[in-house]
Amino acid sequence: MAAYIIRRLIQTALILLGISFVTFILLYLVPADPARQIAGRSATAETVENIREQLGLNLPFYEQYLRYLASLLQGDFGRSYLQKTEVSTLIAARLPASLLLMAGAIACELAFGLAMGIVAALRRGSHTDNALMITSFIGVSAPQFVIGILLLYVFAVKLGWFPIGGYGTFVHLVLPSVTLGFLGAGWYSRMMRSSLIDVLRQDYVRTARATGLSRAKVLFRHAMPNAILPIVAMIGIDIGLFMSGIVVVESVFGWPGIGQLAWQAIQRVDIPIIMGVTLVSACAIVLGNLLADLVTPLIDPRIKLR
Amino acid sequence: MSRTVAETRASAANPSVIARLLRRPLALAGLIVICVTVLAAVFAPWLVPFDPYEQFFEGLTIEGAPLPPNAQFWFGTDLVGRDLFSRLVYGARTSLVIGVVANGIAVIIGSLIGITAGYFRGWTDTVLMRFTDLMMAFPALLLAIVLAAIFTPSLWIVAMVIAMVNWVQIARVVYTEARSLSERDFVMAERAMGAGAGRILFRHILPHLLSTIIVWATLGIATTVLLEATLSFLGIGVQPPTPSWGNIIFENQTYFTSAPWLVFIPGAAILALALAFNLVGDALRDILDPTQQGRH
Amino acid sequence: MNQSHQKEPWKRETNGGADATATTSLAVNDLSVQVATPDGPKLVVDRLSFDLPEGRTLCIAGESGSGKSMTALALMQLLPRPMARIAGGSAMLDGEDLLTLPESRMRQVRGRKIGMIFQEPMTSLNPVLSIGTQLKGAITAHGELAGRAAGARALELLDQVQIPEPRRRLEQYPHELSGGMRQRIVIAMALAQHSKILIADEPTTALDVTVQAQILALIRKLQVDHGIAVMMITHDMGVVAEMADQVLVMKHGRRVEHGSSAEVFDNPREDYTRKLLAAVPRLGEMTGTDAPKRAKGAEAAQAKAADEAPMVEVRDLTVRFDIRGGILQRPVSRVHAVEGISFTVGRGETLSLVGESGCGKSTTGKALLNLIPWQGDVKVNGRSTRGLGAKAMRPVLRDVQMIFQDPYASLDARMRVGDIVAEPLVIHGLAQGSELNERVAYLLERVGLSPDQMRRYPHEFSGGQRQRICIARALSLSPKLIVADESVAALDVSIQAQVLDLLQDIQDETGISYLFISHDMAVVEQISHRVAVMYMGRFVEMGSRRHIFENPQHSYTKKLIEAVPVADPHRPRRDFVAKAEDLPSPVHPLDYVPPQTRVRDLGGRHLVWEVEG
Amino acid sequence: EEIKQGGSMTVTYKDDVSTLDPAIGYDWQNWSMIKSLFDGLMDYQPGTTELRPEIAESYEISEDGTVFTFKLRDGVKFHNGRALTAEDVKYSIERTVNPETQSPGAGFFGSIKGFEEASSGDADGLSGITVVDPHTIRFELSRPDATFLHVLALNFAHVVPKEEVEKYGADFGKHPVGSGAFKLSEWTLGQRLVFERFEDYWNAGVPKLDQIVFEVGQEPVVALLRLQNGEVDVPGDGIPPAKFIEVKNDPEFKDLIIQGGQLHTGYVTMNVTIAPFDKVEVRQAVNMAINKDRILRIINGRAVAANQPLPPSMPGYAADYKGYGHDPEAARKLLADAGLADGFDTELYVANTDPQPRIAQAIQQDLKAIGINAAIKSLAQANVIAAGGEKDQAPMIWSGGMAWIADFPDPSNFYGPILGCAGAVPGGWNWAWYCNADLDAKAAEADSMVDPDKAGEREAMWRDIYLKVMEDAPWAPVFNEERFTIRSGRIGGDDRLFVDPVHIPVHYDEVYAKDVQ
Ligand SMILES: Nc1ncnc2c1ncn2[C@@H]1O[C@H](COP(=O)(O)OP(=O)(O)OP(=O)(O)O)[C@@H](O)[C@H]1O
Ligand SMILES: Nc1ncnc2c1ncn2[C@@H]1O[C@H](COP(=O)(O)OP(=O)(O)OP(=O)(O)O)[C@@H](O)[C@H]1O
Ligand SMILES: [Mg+2]
Ligand SMILES: [Mg+2]
Repeated sequence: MAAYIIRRLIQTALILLGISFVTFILLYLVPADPARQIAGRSATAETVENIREQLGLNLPFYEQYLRYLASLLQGDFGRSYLQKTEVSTLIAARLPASLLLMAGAIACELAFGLAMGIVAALRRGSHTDNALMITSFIGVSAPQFVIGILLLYVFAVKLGWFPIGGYGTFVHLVLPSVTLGFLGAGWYSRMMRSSLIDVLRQDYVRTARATGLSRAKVLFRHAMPNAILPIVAMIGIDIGLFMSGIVVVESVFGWPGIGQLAWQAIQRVDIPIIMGVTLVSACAIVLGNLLADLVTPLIDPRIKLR
Repeated sequence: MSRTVAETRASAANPSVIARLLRRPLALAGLIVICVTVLAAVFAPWLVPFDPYEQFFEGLTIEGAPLPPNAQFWFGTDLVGRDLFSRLVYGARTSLVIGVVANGIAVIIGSLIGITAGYFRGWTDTVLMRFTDLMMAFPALLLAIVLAAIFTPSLWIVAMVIAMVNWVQIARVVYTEARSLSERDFVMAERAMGAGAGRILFRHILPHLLSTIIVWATLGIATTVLLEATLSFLGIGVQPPTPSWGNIIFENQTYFTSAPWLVFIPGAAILALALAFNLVGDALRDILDPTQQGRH
Repeated sequence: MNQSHQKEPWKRETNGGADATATTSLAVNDLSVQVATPDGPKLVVDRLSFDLPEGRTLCIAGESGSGKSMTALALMQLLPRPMARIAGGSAMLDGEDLLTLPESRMRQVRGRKIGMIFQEPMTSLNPVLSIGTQLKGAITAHGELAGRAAGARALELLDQVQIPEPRRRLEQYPHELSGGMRQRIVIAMALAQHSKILIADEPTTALDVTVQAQILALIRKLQVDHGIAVMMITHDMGVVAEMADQVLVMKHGRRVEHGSSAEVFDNPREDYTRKLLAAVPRLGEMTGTDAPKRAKGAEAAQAKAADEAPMVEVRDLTVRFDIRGGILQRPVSRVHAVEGISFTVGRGETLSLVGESGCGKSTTGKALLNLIPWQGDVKVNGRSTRGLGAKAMRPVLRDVQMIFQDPYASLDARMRVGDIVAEPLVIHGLAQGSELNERVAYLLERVGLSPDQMRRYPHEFSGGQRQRICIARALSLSPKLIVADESVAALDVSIQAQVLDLLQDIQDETGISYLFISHDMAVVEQISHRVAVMYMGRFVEMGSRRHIFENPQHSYTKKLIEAVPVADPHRPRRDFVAKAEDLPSPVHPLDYVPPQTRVRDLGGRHLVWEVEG
Repeated sequence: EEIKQGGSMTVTYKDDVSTLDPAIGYDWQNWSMIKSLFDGLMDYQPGTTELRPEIAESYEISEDGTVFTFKLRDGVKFHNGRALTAEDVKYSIERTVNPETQSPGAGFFGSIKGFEEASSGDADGLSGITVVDPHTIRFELSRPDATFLHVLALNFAHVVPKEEVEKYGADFGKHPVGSGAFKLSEWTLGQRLVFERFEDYWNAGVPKLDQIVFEVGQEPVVALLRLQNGEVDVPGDGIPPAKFIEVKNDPEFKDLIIQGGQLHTGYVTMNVTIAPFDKVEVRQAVNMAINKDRILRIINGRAVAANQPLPPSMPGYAADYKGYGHDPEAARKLLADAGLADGFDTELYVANTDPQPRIAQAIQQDLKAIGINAAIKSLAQANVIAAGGEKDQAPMIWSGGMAWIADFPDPSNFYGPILGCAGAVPGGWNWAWYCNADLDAKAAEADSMVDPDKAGEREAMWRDIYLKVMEDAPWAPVFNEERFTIRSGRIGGDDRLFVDPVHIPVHYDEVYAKDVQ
């Protein structure tokens, strides 16, 4: 177990290394010149050159990368070119908002997704099942920005039930988390349904029923722990989806999270921030996967982590 | 309604997948939407009432506001006075081209990587799958955005970018399946007959993966259409004035209170197309994928 | 618990069904079960009637698909919905009709009045719940016992089903137990609420013969101790003979014959029953002969085998699979699948490998074809195959072919049968076009299939037919040796007999050699010239069939022979085996040195291996 | 009448505030915030472009225009309580010029003696700045500079306390300490900033408000919706086009809208080194092809058509110049004259934020009418800027979103980097790559006319320069944006404060809350 975790962490480190390398190359290829952006439009060529030198932008690619890596190893993500602040500070300031949003989204996903999936599985073939599954299909097919704008339009602008964007209280959280969780709820309900249907026809469920257990007990004691397994495996993938989703959702709702930070940074080609957010997201995804892999054996004793 | 073991067995004998798709109301609805979209895209020049690029002077009010849907402009006009309906019809071309091309490339890359890694163990597997893991850990949209920012976006670049991002999932799925297939007895039997790797991979393993690949390809089109829309929504998609459903929304998004039709009509179009592909893909999964059979 | 029971040799007089004292506990009348198919509803159980007398055993026998399981499930109202439904009839238990009880009342019947055991011990237990949880769940299903009392009852039950170290088992999970142990747990769960009726659907089919013998004896013992009525479903006539007071033979959902076990075995009234019985291989049938059952000119072949160079020569074959782990994924332990075995297969000779599941039989076969990495020396037709790559192996593979354990899995489901059989010819570039077609047609005919079936797919064939397709494919290269891995294990007895005959006929005709892999002693007795008994990756005994069956030397060989159920109700029923034991694990640490064995030659190539020290 | 101090105001912005370091901040969002936190020697009369001394009490300019001497006010204090001295002024400007600061404004001080040495890092300070006594500072210039007073009004010349800069180091921009009317009391990254009145401000009665709350990360549309709800007082990004017509026609809000000019010109550059834009006829044809009225309509009439580089409110604007009228016929003829009767294909670069792509599409359609097929390249702003700085990359660029807004109200500010030879270098801002040595010489001449009496003559020279530029037509000026802003009913102040040419979007120090009056 410990060896497993260590190995996974080493793998994670390697993946992050790879990601930092790929991102660095990509950003190196971006035509925009950071030095010119910092220098601004009135700057002399000399000033620009000077800044370039200070940032090490005139060094060959591999040297720039090694420099970056070296400071990364010391926990230093660098300073934002344009915000003139430690990237770690910027990310730390915005991470809580994103985490809150994700927590809200996860709550929506689980509440709607699992409930819908269970009901649909138990009533399979019925109209309820069909209606729920069409809903979940819409969930996986609807572009988040359209859902976001629609919710904003209907519930905030027209009905006035929720604030129009912003951050702070619980009511602010509702619309963005629903938007972000919509997709996941669709996935989860469909997975839950098929997984539960699958489990319900397993021999051990029949065995449990043959001992005279009540339906509820069979469902929650015997079927659910098995049915939930594929969903646990989704955690990692889910975090990947969130990482993409927050860019859109935060920009629609003006949510002060790292998605917004990333989007602003990409538009202004603020390389240290882009690198930082990419690495943090990748880290989240990889750790999400690790978490899923660590949780799975707690539920399923057959799975041994080696 | 109820399907039995016997029926599922019979299904393989009855190869008409299309016929079986048509028997499912949801899949049928999806197919109809897809067909309508494809026809609209193909025959766009004959269908549209106006040139989708023409900025009509009378397409804006004196104050410069777009016109709501009316008899002349069925879906209203956009912010520079173009006919929204005509642009939507032409936009279908973009969405479909991206959906088919980008996803097609993604499917090919993903399948090749997945099948190769799944069959050959050892370092081939390690190298390919670690690379896949790496791409998996990339926040896809972020990667797409960065790529789109580097290359000047155009229809084909956007397609390539999406392909670069989207092959990962299919590679994973194909890998897992190819791996378990290559442990199956019939592959062992094939090796026992002295068959070479190429023959085993392409004559035996690939056909078994086809249904999975087809299913993921259809589902992937939905994802791709959405991703293109999102990229366009963020302003880094297909270049104006070429219409795409995503960039129509992008251009008009701030008008969602004053001209909601400009956002919600193309939004509905994206939803409908993605939904259609998802419905068909899901139905195909039921029909083609033996592990999923009998789930309804 | 009453320990004395275990010490006491457990004997019971065979008793016919005509026991006047027994009262009926369950009376089934005209039970019909319908399943939905694309061609409309189909009756899979057709007006079936029988009584289950108190404290007695009723065996329902019949071939695969005859509706046995459906009958059992219908009685518990556990039919797979919505595909199957009860179409009529009644099943009276304590004045209630089980078939019409509402779900809430039915729950009171399940577990309390009727306990049920299913076919697959591997899948009948919930993999994510501990044994204790599941057992206690069954005990408290109707809320009678709780807490400590339930725990105590769980221990008591485990003790009843003779599980060693019951306390530890409660903490364990199903996957940590062997199949036999799991089946005992399932039995314990079925008996948890003192039910008076036990329905057992093929409870031992998936188990090794030795374990099967233990489980069957256990069921008999519990039945006697608690006066339970058992309804036992099986397709194995040996098991029927061993267990039944009464026998019900089914075919296509209908009753064929019903009577006391002695009647059915001694005087079958129906042709079908007679055919069924005739197909059952009986251990000891061949006593006193050397050659396989249908071999012609056997002596000649034997003689030839002795003086010619052997077809296959295996020396010190060892196969180990690494189990990786740790930070660097280095090997941390190894599965010692095959541990230094040596044997030869002569020309025209059949060598059988027998042994329990997991002892390394299939692995040995695969090593012969270089399908897995191995150590040692293997010579096929004089050519050493050590270290040969895929290309270099090709010519060798023209001499050796293999029929895999699971016929369906070893056929590419997406290929037409004609192409499957042609595949080796195409790979080796031996035939093309019409020549290929003719050759395939010939091969199919040879194995008893019609050439017009060439265009069909494997799933359109029955199990026996699929096995024939595999044989045809293996024959297509005209090999000199075929490794036949459990070629008849999955088949119904009647089909099994046909396939065995086919294999024998081919040998008679072509002088081919077989390495025949099986766990079924009765089958092995019929087909082999020589037999090797495997245990934990090693040979324990090897010799001619006569040596092994008539003069077994090693205790393990004796145990194997002993465990085979014999289709003879008059044979005294075997003793109850006290506490069950698990096979030792073949997984060992890296530095494990396998114990030395000493071979004892009893003459006439009869060898016995014993662990030294 | 006397305006009572007190009350609070909420201002929203879309983007995060990047830095409040006066030496570094250079976007129009932090520009005015810095002005409220810091003070410089010079400033402008609120709501106008008239220079006035700020912490300087008075100043003298030598006869030849190369020596400027300032007397500082008494009682100017930093937010940390320390009194501001001439040393601080010197330190602050030297800090801006110091290459390690990476200030984008360093170049503005190029006329001070010793600039070369200081900006290359060879010298520690600027030899041209002398602290005469704690209240007197003298600047010696290496050449006469007519814009020098404007330069001293720039944020880059604002005064910072050395001890605080050293305390926070590179993070000073997040912990600004100045001598301005407001001080920073809270900054939650990505969410909000709060400015509080500085009690010890030297200018009694300023500021009027007790507190300003800046909420960032708010889409302009959302900001306006919230303003309509009464939650926001000033939408910092102005009225978004999407809501413009709606609020304009809303009786409740239409009186709260304020319109004002801006020192801004939106133009299309044509790269004179890329064929066929090397032909003046082609460039003139493009000028004639663009239908500015339609473009104005697309942006809801929030601009006036432009026909020359300078905006109307800039001194030197040629009011009677007619420019190239919209005349596609003539344009086509010019193209034919240039041998391009069949038109040609080219590319039009544009920043990818609304409404720029829309405007580019309108231009594209106009060009198409005379046979020019311009493919649009809609990219992130930074990438467009990068393309413009390459000699052979971008044939045409629509400047919207990155357009020139003057740093100070002087005609020279529209020439050097964007039309002069100095900007026509790789990485420069002269995207037309237009380099006319004669005009450069004339510009240098005009800029050395420091004498305030000759201001009229200098203006005329500049006017002439820009008209000459228009003859060569490296640009097609399209419009001068008008600022349309809105405030909530509870905020008061002269209308001009809300369209202040330098304090965008409002002059924070001068507006007041009506509810405390
Ligand atoms: N879920 C199902 N849906 C439809 N038909 C089924 C289903 N399960 C079984 N059948 C059919 O019902 C018939 C009886 O099946 P049943 O399982 O009772 O056979 P069995 O005698 O138990 O065979 P085996 O020995 O193989 O277990 C078979 O023809 C089978 O094809
Ligand atoms: N590829 C493999 N990797 C690891 N262990 C393996 C592998 N193949 C087989 N084994 C192990 O080797 C041992 C022998 O397996 P093998 O399949 O040869 O048994 P068998 O005698 O054929 O059993 P059965 O009768 O169940 O087919 C078993 O413990 C099995 O788990
Ligand atoms: Mg059965
Ligand atoms: Mg085996």
